[in-house]
Amino acid sequence: QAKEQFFPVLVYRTGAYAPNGTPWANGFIDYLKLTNARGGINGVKVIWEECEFGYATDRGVECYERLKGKNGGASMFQPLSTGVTFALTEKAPVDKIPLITAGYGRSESQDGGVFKWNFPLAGTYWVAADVLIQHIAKQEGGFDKLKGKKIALVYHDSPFGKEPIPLLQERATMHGFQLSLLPVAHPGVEQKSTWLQIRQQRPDYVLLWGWGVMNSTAIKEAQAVGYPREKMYGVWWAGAEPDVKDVGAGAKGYNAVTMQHGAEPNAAFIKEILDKVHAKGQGTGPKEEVGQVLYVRGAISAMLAVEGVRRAQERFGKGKVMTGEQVRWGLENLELTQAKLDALGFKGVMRPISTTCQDHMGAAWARIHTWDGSKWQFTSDWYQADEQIIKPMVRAAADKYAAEKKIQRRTPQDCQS
Amino acid sequence: MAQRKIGDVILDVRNISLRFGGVKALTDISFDVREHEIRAIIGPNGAGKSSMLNCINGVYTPQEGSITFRGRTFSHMNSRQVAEMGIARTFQNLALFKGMSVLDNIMTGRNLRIKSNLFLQALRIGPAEREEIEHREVVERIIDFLEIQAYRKTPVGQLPYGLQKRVDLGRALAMEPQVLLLDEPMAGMNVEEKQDMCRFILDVNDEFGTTIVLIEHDMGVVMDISDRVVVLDYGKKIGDGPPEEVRNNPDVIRAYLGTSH
Amino acid sequence: MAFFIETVFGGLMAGMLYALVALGFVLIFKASGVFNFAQGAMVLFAALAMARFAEWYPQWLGFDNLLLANALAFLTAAALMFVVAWLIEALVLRHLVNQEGATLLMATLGITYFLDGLGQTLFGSDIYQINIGMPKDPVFILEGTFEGGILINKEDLIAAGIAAALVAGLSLFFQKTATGRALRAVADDHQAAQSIGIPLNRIWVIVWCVAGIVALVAGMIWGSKLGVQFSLSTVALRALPVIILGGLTSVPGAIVGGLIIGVGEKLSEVYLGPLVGGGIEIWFAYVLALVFLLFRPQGLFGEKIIDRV
Amino acid sequence: MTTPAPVLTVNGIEVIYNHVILVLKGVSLQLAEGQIAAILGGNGAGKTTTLRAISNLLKGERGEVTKGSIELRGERIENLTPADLVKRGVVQVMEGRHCFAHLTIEENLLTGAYTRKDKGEIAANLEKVYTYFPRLKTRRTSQAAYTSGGEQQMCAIGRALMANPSVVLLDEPSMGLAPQIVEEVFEIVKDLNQKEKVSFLIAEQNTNMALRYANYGYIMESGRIVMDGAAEDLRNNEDVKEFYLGMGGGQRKSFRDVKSYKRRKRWLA
Amino acid sequence: MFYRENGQFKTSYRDDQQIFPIAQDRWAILALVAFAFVGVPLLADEYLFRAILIPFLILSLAAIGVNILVGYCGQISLGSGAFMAVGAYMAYNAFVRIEGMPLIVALLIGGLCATLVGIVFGIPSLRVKGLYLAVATLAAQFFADWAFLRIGWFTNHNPSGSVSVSNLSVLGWRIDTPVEKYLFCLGVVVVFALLAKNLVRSAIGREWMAIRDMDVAAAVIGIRPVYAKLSAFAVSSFIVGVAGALWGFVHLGSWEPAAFSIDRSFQLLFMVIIGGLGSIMGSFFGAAFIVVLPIFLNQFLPWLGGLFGLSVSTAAVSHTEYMIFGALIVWFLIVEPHGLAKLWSIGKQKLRIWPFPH
Ligand SMILES: Nc1ncnc2c1ncn2[C@@H]1O[C@H](COP(=O)(O)OP(=O)(O)OP(=O)(O)O)[C@@H](O)[C@H]1O
Ligand SMILES: Nc1ncnc2c1ncn2[C@@H]1O[C@H](COP(=O)(O)OP(=O)(O)OP(=O)(O)O)[C@@H](O)[C@H]1O
Ligand SMILES: [Mg+2]
Ligand SMILES: [Mg+2]
Repeated sequence: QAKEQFFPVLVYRTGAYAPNGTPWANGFIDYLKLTNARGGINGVKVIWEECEFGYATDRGVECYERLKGKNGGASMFQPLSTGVTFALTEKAPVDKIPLITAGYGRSESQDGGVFKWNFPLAGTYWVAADVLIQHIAKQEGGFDKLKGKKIALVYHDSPFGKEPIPLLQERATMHGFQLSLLPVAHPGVEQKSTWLQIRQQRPDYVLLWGWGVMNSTAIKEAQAVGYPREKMYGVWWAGAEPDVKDVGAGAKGYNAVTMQHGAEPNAAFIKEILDKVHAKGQGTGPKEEVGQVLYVRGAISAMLAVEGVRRAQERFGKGKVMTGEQVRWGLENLELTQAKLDALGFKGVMRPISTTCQDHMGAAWARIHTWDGSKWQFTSDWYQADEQIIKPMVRAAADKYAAEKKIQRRTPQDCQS
Repeated sequence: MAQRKIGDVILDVRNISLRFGGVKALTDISFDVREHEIRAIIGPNGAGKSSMLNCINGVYTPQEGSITFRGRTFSHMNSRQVAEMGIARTFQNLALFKGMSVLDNIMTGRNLRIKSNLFLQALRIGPAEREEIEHREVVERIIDFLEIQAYRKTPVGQLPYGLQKRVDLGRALAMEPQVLLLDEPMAGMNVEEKQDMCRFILDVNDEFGTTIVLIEHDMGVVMDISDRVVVLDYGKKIGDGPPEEVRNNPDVIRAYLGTSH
Repeated sequence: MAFFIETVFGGLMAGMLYALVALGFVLIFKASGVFNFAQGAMVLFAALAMARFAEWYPQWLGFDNLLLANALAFLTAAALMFVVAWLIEALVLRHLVNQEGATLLMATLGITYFLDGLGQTLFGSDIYQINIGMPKDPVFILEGTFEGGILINKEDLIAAGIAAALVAGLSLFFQKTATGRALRAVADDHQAAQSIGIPLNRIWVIVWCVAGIVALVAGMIWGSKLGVQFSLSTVALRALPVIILGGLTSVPGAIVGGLIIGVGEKLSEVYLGPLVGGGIEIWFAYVLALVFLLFRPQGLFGEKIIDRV
Repeated sequence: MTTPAPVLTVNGIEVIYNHVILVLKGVSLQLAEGQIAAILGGNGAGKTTTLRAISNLLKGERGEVTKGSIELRGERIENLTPADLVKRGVVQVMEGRHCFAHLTIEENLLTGAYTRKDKGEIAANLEKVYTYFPRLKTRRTSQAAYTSGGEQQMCAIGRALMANPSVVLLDEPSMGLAPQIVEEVFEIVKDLNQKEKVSFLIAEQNTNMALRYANYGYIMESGRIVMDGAAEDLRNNEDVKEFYLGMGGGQRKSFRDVKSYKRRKRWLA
Repeated sequence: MFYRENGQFKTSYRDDQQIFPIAQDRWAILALVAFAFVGVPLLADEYLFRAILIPFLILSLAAIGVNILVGYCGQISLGSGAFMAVGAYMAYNAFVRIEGMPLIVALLIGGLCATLVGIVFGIPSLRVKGLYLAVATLAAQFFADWAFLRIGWFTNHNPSGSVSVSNLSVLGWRIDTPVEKYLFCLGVVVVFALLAKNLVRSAIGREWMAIRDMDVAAAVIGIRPVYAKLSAFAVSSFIVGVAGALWGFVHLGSWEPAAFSIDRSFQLLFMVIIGGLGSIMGSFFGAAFIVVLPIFLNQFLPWLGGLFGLSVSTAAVSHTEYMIFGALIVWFLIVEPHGLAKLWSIGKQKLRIWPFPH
């Protein structure tokens, strides 16, 4: 019997967020194809099935239920929406399936002591927010220069958009800048009054915590009220091609934080995908999209999952099919060193990631990239989020969750299992 | 046939005027209705007959005038009060509850008398169920009386026009009213059916002693069954009296009957 | 003060754009008594068609002229909307003559799903651009009087002009012509209208076609502002309080309603929003409409609700 | 007497509502050119259904003709739309008024002329309708919903006349009209019939009136034609006299004297 | 031939007033309920429970609530999502803020709060009608969306605005596994469906329908529009609120306001219209149609494609699913504008006169 590791893939290729969901899904699948082309995970072939959920939580849950038991059981899930992440956080421990929420989901789930099954690998919204403030401070010439500055947060009015608020508030009190909160209702096509307010308040910086069409709308409105795009910083999910593509030159100068990667047309693994997958006519999406921001993000998400399985095999038997529980261990003990990353073709794309029982995030690094009118360019160095700030916040939030749910913190023995 | 005793004035309409913008639907109308009598209102189209009933009913509020019912005087009544006092009516342009069955339509006529509250009705135990059955018995009697047994469960929307008229009457009867206002109950019926309808009206009048106010265009019917007739024309009263007298009133002949009658 | 003026102005402009979408609803409701849930989907469908054809024509025919491409795309999209109208009549409405409002509403919902699916199948689900050469950058006026001047958006101004022209034309059409009267008759009573020889089929095709063109214009303008993608269909929700406020059956009502809602919601968001945490404009628009309704249950210009026994 | 050619021929039609309710069970009738035919029958006999079948208005009621054929001057018309029929001169006045509630009386009348183009003719026709029904003229600017029942009935009839029809299907024209107006309506029918050769098919409950003006009559019961004949003959038929004219024994019976247990005449067992 | 009521004579009005006067129907329904309680737990798998049966049951309940308002009382509501949200969030607050709060009581509290909100937003119905009223209910919807995001108290000051519950139990019976959840929902739904059915066939139900069909005439026979409309709003939002609480507590476990967005409101309205306005049974049909059909299509289309050797992309499947779903809605409406329930009763009618066609 062929050995097959099953990867369910929740996608949204339709609906309001399809322009963003599609490239992510294509990158994810292409990387899985590449993995098989490379000979699988120590000989174990990867198989997958897509389930379209249109960014709707209940359909996402249905997909999860449908796929979780298929083909010998799901190795992991990537919920790909904050709403679904919340819902699955309740279900995954029961089903013993790990959740990877690379760069999204709930920030406190970094705390593996409480969130045993959640893996916000490579960064959370708090990391992103923290790095943004660091970058702005640097632009201004130091944290002390932030005093009295005005920063506006234009955010998607949903748990996704609200995630960074506690951290930004923390930073605001620390440095004495003024944070104004401007929510935008789903899906974000109506922002006129938001931007009128921005024109009135004239904040020094605008942080854009949007998703989907909200981002391009925001940039267009900024243009319409004459707010300089150079002073606008998007979140990880507001800094990809679909966000600026149809604004074109009008978006020139717009920045976004990106946890680790950006658009990576020259990365080795991208070349390999073009070579081993697309050249064989097996590419999932159009060729032009390969290497774009969201595509790369999908691919990295797939890579993290694959490496989780590989790591698990190291403990539970190379060349074997891993259960969800075993993959969870793998994800908890990831050790993606620079060398390993380079070997996988991610040289220059990202920094090492290593997780522990306590820390399910594994890295807290990010950079800023800027739209130059036709493509995304890195315009900053690496920043590391400030542990001093984030750690206590994570701890407090996780404790609150544990108390509500009557969950005991994991013991050191449990961490071994 | 039991001899009906026509009693005192039960409903007294005084100086009613009703206007809609520029349209004077009723101008200074007064008439009275005695207990147990059959009082007809006739008049050409648009004379204001239906509007008169609507005023009595509380559907329209007249600008001037008052209505006295059993000694209580109102300048405006609200529909609920009117119903509670025992005035029921039927409608010219069928106003049945289209989506409901015949049985349910007539049952709505009993709603005023239902005592049990929402919770008891939801649980449908004890008093609620007993009450439902009591009222159902009354309604079944009405259904028998009107000879519409076969259509009990049919949605009224599907019934032919004539039967709908009967259901409309049934619904009003279910209220066990003291005064029954009938707006052209026999329109769209042939002679045979009109006879049936007359029989129902007369029976109600005889057996329950219900006072009846009747609008009708069929002069045969009006002449035969009514005790007194009011004639309206362009919102004004042009005649009032026993059928024979009205029939010979030249104003009435000119305005309404035409020469052939 | 300058800011207040700016806000009011922004509201007026937004209001005109709502009015444009609202117009589509009103047309169909007025002419057939159907509350056309699919209006949003039609806006999206038309905009997608326009965006994609404008992209494809130069490729297919090998020319490079924005104006020509847009003109051709507009005509093609209009033709497509005509086909859609015709199909809707032949496949749906014709079979639902004389049915209740709820049923027809539900049918338009079916159409919504269908158009959403079809649009994305034919034209893709990515984000597309309509470039009709609208000026994007703001101008400032009265810079002498107010500090920073008053910001005016040329794009909005042009869009509002187009909307106003469209609405004016259509209201004339409805009030003055025999066809307009026939449309209102159809809305009152399908069967009676049929019985006196009003050809329901043709009337419906015409109306849906006009609504389709209105949707196309709305889609073109909104699309040029926002980019063409799925969320465009949600502008329909913003148009709802507008038609309710203006009156479901009134073309001028769509405009006035649009302006009131536009200004009302912007002012509320800007002045009240910060007090309660912001994001109130959507529900505020609905509450505003509701307040008006309490005084005039048929909307400002709607036909009186007939209530008679 | 030579009967003129039939304009309208109904051949054994069956009508089913809602796929299950069989209402007409093989109805055949004819309307001769330039004549007036009456369909009589009790409530629910199927008169309205017959007229709807002819004018193709059944679909909206979820009914369909499942058998038989309908011809207009020799042409099959089952598959035409109501609008096509109006163009061919066939107009129905629907039972229960059906005025356009939000339109004024005058607008109602004008929509009736939808199929016509000539402005002058339309205006003339409007005047004609107003002379037929002066009451309408006084109420011309009221919304139809706010006119009295009788006024609406006049409006519906007037509206049909605005189409300049050659065949009119009248469904209970007398319903709700004052006696004088009933007479007038029938006079108008006669007038149009004689002067303009308009043919009428009238479903009526007012048997007396109908038989007085019609040339030919059909009596319907439970979805079948149970009797037909020249109006004259029907008027003198004893059964018809008793049950439709209320003149059993040659004398009109008082409505007060109807017995409580009365056997009804049924042609069908 | 076998489906007939002949020979079944009703000797009392009580018999005639049963919910299912025909014996065959009665037995069939009893058997169905028994099967739902006993048979289904033995047969169905986890996926069926969690992804289909539980959502189906809860949404059926919500649809019953909406049907009372829209179908029976004729007041168009596009705010059902809001009432569900109120139910869910208030039940949540009762549950987490009061120590030892029993689940059932929390659900009922959720329902009662929804009732209050329902009545408040029902007040405009006294003046505003039809589609115009929809705007009042939409105001409720958008206001609720906003309030639950913006007002920290509702979410127990959870910064993200998302809340979750766990450790559900009723009288010591822990509700953990899908089967338990299913049985719990089933119990609630059966009870509420029965109560709702009782209401709609009682005096109050007749008042609602009377108001729906012709409000002026209803007033003339003594029905108070105020009472009838507001009681419909109250009962409807109570049921919808409980359904909302179940949706949050039992189905999702953790939720954000988006779970009760306007899409949910529309979805419920569609269920009611497709199922049949003014039919309790129809609410179930409608819920089944709207819940199950898309899922079915989503799985069936790739399978169908597979038969012909096509590998259909997810996006294409999804788009086709939209188109087929839309087309089916239209098709059903053309076949029977009064919804699946009516189709069902016509079917029964045909069966009754079978083998004769009419
Ligand atoms: N839309 C419908 N759906 C179902 N049954 C109908 C429908 N319309 C009419 N019927 C039934 O068809 C039969 C004939 O009705 P029709 O209206 O043709 O009678 P009619 O002779 O015109 O009676 P009336 O004198 O009362 O107008 C009646 O039994 C009626 O219940
Ligand atoms: N709500 C209203 N708004 C405006 N005008 C009205 C209204 N109700 C009635 N009218 C007008 O008042 C006049 C009297 O109408 P009403 O219905 O009382 O007449 P009627 O005597 O019942 O006539 P018919 O015998 O034709 O039924 C009519 O001219 C009618 O148009
Ligand atoms: Mg009248
Ligand atoms: Mg009839």
